[in-house]
Amino acid sequence: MAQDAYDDGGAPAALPGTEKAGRFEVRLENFNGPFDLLLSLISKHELNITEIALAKVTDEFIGYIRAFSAAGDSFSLDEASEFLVIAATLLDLKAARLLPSGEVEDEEDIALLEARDLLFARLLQYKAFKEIARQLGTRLAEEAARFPRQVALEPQFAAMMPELTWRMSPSDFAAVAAKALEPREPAPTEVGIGHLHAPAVSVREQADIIGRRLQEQGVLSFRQLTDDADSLLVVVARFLALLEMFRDMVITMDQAAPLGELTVRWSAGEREWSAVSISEEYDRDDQDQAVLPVAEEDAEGGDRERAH
Amino acid sequence: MSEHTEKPPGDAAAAEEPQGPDVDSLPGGVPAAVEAVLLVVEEPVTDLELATALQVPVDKVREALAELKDEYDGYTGQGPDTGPTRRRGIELRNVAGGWRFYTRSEFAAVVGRFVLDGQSARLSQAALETLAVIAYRQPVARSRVSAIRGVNVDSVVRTLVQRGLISDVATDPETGAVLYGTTPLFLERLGIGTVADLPKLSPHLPGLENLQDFDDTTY
Amino acid sequence: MSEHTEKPPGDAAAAEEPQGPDVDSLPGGVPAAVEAVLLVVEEPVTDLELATALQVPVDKVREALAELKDEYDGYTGQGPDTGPTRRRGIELRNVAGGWRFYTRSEFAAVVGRFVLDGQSARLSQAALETLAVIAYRQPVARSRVSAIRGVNVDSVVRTLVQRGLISDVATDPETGAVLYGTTPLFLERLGIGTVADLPKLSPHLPGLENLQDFDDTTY
Repeated sequence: MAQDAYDDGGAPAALPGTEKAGRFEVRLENFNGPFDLLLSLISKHELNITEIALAKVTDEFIGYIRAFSAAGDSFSLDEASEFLVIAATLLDLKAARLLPSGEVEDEEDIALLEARDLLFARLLQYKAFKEIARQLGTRLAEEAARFPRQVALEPQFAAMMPELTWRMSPSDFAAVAAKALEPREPAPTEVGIGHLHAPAVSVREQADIIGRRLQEQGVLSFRQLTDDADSLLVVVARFLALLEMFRDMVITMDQAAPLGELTVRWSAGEREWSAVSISEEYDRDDQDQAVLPVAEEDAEGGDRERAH
Repeated sequence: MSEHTEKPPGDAAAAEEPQGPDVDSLPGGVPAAVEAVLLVVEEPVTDLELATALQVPVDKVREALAELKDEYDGYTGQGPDTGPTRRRGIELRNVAGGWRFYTRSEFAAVVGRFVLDGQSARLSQAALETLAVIAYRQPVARSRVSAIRGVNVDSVVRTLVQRGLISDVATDPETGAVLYGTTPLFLERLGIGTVADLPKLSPHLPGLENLQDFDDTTY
Repeated sequence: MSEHTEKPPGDAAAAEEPQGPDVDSLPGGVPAAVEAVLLVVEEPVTDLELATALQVPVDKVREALAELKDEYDGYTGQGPDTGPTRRRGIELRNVAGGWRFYTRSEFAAVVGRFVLDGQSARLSQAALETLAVIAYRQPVARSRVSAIRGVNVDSVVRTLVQRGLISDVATDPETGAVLYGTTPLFLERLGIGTVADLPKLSPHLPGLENLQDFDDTTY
């Protein structure tokens, strides 16, 4: 079932990005949101939960985010942070794969596995709505060829309308106008629940913590590196940090079998290394302190969708 | 108007290549095409206008109109394809040089009952607010009123037109949209002489002259 | 029916209205009376509303509507008084819970030229997807739609409200969030009777019919 589900039946979202002249570009006309992007990545790799392609997708996704930062002013941080939400979930996924299988009595394991299921369920759902939306569009277009009758009443009937009782003074009327013309605040449609969310977790800080531990102890498993994490988000941040450290070639990672224990080894010896070097993609001091935005509601500002 | 909308290709296409399929070949032929147009026109439409729109000789339109009129009256149907028809509740009449559908007078009582049902002597809050926006922003397109109020105002605008409080006063030269303004009846109800006598809006509102700024961008 | 009017106290006008002749005895009978009313309606009208205006049992109205629909489609006319009829340019359709006359889609190119305000612009892909989520999940908070689509939907929702396709239908008792649902206009634009007539979502969601389970779990 899972495999079928990812068959992007007739609607492959074109991969929005292309490498061109060494610079990353996003074809905005094809781009309609992070899930879209994720779907396209997944269909490109024919992602299967148990396949290694997941790692590829994750890496590619991180590549996207990097490229976003590299592209500078072309992309708002809003967009990047929305991607980060997805990236974080993807990393949950990847992290879940790295945990020893069969040992799911650990609450964290379960949380991670659920995160994986959640993501795929969400993707499936999104895809379903995408398809339905296409059907609705066709239907609406067909219906637009029919015009309902919509003409003024014949005078004889218009004349039958009860005489209007009008008790309003010009100033009453002006008050109505003032109210109606007042620029409206965007409707406060939701009670703020930001305070309920876990605080933003800094990848840089987490990198600092696990970097020091690895320097001290040499070899640690991912489990050990995250056993003191008090939230899923910290686990995700630490995983991101590991990827960054791997890129910086200060650690090596080893996994004996898919879903087996991930062993992390400090490989930089006494070399000078600081978490500061890894941070740009995730910590944008100048713009936003939120490193891994936790909830969609955090997103602010205008609509980030690329209409059509 | 909105970033989320695209011009329907139909508009442009219709303007550029008015060919369309040959109406004669469509089911129902010219009479059916004439019927369809008659269903949507506000004002009586002439045979010449119909012929132009349908791209058929005016004689054919005249023939179709005569046939339709008889059909609606219940007279005809002796052709090979059609039998006698029932007299309909709709009447096709030639008034002021043009053709238009009317309800048949026998049913005036029934139609009147229907029209009156649910009618009120008072304007709803929605209607009042829409009227206020139109009064202070006239001449104004419905889409703009809708943008200011944040809701669809189509049916309220129809109600206000029906009530004789507003009417279409102009056409937007660029978009072709109907622009609405208030009527003398409105001024009379409010007890003022001209639109210029409307009370000034309180100063905390953006000046009327600046309204363009926000409603073109914010909504 | 219309939300823009308020019931007059006691419906006095309608009550005092003279009875008028029995529609059954008029030429054309109930079908013709139904036709006459349908010519003046501004939104789909229910069989019950028609029965009230005509003062006949609703069964008779339903019969007349079915007969008229067939007639306009060119199917019927085997009765003693009527022969087969021509397919007409007008279509009688049951949409959004009521009946209304529409032009037949074959004549869109011709008719479009006579419709002043034109059909509203097409919706963007983003707007369509948002509309789909709201249609199938209603009543639904914006945040939930946003979670399903993976992007912020504030401005698309505003556009859809402005176009009259959705409206706020309730408030979440717990969070106080506005809940959105589709409008009768949405049904009409889609040409369906009720939300239940929307195409089924399940074929697109293998094994995941019970979406509620997980989309309540926000992350």
